Amino acid sequence: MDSILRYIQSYLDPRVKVSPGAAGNMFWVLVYIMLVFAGLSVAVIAMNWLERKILAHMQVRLGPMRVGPHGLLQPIADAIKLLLKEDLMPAAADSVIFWCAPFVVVLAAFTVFVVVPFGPAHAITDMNIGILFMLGVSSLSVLGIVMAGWASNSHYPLIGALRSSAQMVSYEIAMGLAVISAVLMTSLNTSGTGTLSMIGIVQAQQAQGVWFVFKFFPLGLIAFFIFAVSMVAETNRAPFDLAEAESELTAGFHTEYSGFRWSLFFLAEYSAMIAVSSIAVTLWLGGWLRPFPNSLTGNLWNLIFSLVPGATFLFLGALCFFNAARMPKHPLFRIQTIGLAGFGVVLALIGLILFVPAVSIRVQDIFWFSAKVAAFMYLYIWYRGTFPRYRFDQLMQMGWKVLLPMGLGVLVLTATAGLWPIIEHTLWHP
Amino acid sequence: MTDQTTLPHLDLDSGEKPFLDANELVINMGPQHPATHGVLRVILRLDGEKVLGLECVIGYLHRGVEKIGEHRTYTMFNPYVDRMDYVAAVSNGLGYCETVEKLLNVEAPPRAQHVRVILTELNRIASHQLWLGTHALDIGAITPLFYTFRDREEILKIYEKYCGARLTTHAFRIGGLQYETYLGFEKEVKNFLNFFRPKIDEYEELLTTNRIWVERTKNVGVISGEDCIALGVTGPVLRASGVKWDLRKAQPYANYKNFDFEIPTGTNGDTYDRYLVRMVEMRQSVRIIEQAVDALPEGPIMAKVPKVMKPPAGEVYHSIEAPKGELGYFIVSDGSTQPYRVRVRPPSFVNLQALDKMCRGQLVADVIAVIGTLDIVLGEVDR
Amino acid sequence: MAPVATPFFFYLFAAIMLIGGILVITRRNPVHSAVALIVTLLAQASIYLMLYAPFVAGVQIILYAGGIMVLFLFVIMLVSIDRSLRERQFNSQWLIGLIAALALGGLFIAVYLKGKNIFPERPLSIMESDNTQRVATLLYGQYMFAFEIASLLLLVAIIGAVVMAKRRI
Amino acid sequence: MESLLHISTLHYLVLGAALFLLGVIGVLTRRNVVIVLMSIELILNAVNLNLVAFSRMWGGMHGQVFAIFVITDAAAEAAVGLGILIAFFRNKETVNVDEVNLLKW
Repeated sequence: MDSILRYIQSYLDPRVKVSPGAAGNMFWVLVYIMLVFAGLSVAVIAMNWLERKILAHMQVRLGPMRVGPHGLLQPIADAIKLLLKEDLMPAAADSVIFWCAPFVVVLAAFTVFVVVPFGPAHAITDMNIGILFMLGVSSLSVLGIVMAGWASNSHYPLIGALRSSAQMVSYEIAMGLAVISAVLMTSLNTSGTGTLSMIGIVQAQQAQGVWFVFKFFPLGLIAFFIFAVSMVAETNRAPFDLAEAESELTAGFHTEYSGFRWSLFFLAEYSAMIAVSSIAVTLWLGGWLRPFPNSLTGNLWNLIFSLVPGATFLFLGALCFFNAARMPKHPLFRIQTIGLAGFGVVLALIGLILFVPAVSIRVQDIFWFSAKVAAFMYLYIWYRGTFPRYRFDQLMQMGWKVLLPMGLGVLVLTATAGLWPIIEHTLWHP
Repeated sequence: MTDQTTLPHLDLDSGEKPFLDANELVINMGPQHPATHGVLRVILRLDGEKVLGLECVIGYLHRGVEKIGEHRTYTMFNPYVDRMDYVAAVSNGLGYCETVEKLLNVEAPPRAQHVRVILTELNRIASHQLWLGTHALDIGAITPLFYTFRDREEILKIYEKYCGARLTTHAFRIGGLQYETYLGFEKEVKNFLNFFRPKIDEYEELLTTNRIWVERTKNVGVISGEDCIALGVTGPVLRASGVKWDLRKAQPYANYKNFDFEIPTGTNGDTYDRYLVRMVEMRQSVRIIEQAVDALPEGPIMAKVPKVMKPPAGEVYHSIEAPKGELGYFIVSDGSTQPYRVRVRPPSFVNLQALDKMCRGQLVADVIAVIGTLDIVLGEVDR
Repeated sequence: MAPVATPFFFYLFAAIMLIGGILVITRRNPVHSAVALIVTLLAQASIYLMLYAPFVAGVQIILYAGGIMVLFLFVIMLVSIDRSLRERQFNSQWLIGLIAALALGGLFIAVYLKGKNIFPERPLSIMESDNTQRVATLLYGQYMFAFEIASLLLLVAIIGAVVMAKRRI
Repeated sequence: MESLLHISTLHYLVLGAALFLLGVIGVLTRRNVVIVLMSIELILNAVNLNLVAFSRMWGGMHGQVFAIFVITDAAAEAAVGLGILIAFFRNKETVNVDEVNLLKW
């Protein structure tokens, strides 16, 4: 019993600076898996609510307002509705594959998070092939989409599946090229080769003192741009949501799905969005690093930046209180007001806990990482509110004729820029 | 009989081409499809994603409006015409009232004419707003829809205040107006104009220079001016193809000749030009309304019209420029209280004929865009 | 990190691979075969991980499961399979083929029984942590020429596939 | 029992051989070209498994590098094979391997 406790506590030692997977601590690996997946589910639920609210406010409407204060409980109501719905399967569908497809998509979207580094010690594990693993596993979701479209045995899903898989396969190439140019940058300032490990990539940015998006300006920025475009295409979101173009193909590959299995597709779509955003954050935006980790150093700056997470939550809590105070003073609104105020209290409490130095030190990496990912999530919503939809041939043209050559060019130029000292040396001193 | 009822299936042994090499794939779009604006059914013949040709199947919303007209008195039929193009009900009413007035040989008094112009032009704006919202939604931009509906609401409020109805207004009567304008009508209309002018810029900001929007609409659904005339296409579609033909100028009715406005025309005849033409038309409508409100004369609102209308036997055709194109009424009178025959020339129905011509050789996604840009209302197509 | 419970995972993945392989060659519907093959490939990627070859495992997932198998599924969907479902699944010389294959199997068994001792189990310290780097060094160093030839091969394959599959060039 | 629980190179080789056999059986007995191509993939994978196992046995990286080359080959083979299959299907409307017995038509 004692040894078990010691085994558990050994990882909590602040001197441990590696992920539980790398430390070989199975207990904490399991804990982290559960934490990550629970956090992911909460994030998807929150994203659902935020998307509807933000999109609504962009479009001069209110969005969900009825279920809970400001519609806060709407996603939960939706989830319950989906779970209670009848699970239909078309008579002519291929039952085994129809049954498997949503699980394949969800598995692919969730497994990716095994290597996502929320902090130097906050990843389930650190893999030597981290980024390759992420790209590979997320590309498996194409299989699920193709299976779903084919197994439905219906025209619209099949066309939708063919469209979306063609789209995902083609944009994967541009995406891969952009990723490689970022991986190339990790090999600079080191004696040997670079690294594919997600944690290693962030550490390389820390060591080089610059986020890769600003490295070799504007090369890093262009690579980041290529990735940012193709990650939207990769997740089949607006303006590249042709596979689900409601005005053309009703709902694309999941037209025949309903209830629980449809909600799995939904879950997978949103967690895939979070996954690709975390790749972008890790590769170009310095992962868990706080802003200016190298230039604004010293105890004072450390203290100021360690206060940001708590302050953010306090601010959110205050926002809740403000809105609770603005609620109509009518007995019918009493429960809603109390609920909103209670939500504010919870947020404020989290904020206060985050002010505790011991907690703040351990958690601020996660905060910065999540904040950066959240910015990407906001971008996704913003795109959806602003852009019309591309046509299929224009989409393919953009992938193959614009992003792919750009990616190749950036790759070559990055390599050249990285080797420039050597090239220069040979040029002037042959 | 048995041969008729079996479904056609892909019989590989009889030498029929299989899916992969099939030159044609027939897809049925509608009548229940989010993008066909009501109950239009389009049978598409496709080669992969390319449209080889298409056929429209209409009649799902047929209510026999013309036939009903033969069994109602002239006054009683007036509200029915509102139900044809329910998006531009006021224009329909104007056309009908003017036609019967022509038959009766009466003319509405100037004040009535001015109010008619104001309400009809407001209606043109409302119709174009609805078109813009749904068209953009079809192409994938969801936000303009909410913007246009927000602003269209203000127009509907004016209607509601004027005649109690928002959509199918029945605003005009044969010989003039039923109601005098309400107190503060001019002010409210002017307020709306001031409110609305920057809103057009807002719509344009979202779309006009949006790269994706331009790529999706430029050179899509191109139709030449000659083809338009040959097919009888009218309205903004015709003008976008470069033909300067607007009945408000060509055969001025009401008192449009007193107002100063321009007719926008396009050059390419593609979806983008049609979009631009309609945007300018909204601005021109604002201009017309402004002049009409400023010059709103005092006086009676109803001409001398007999209680029981018995127009002299004969026939009359009169057309106006509805938001969607030339809206014509052909009425044959046999001297009784009911028309012998009412025939409507609806712009949507005639414009819809151009769909096949505009879509050939384009992609499936373009068909959606072209249906949107034609601005059809199925209530009017099927009547 | 040392692998845990090696025998358990080995037998698990081996069983998945073999069952998947059997399904590949026995299913009537090619889509089912393809799905079984994907399962086999993924199990094999796990086996690579157990063999301290994470880079090969990653390539296996990204290329085989994510690339080649998607191609297979695409083609299966394009060629209508309705007819082939109703047909005989095995060709006329299936018996001879089976006997020949089993003879080959017998040969394998004989070889492995006899030569058991030439495959020693040497506990080697291949570090997992720099596997990718070492593969890269070899690939871009010693095997540079082979690497270039492989890229040429891929180019030829791309052009060949396009020429074959396009209806009108 | 001890030899079963102690996973040595031989275990991987036997697994590879079994996979190879399955592939050979598939190639030799199936009619459907798609499944024949998939069986070839099985064979290539069996080879890869052996290569990686040997690489582990000798402690070098050459086997793994070779496995990567084999995967490249497999991709090229699948692309060309499926291209031929589509051309074939378009002309003969069949995917059966034993109907490809004409040199021209």
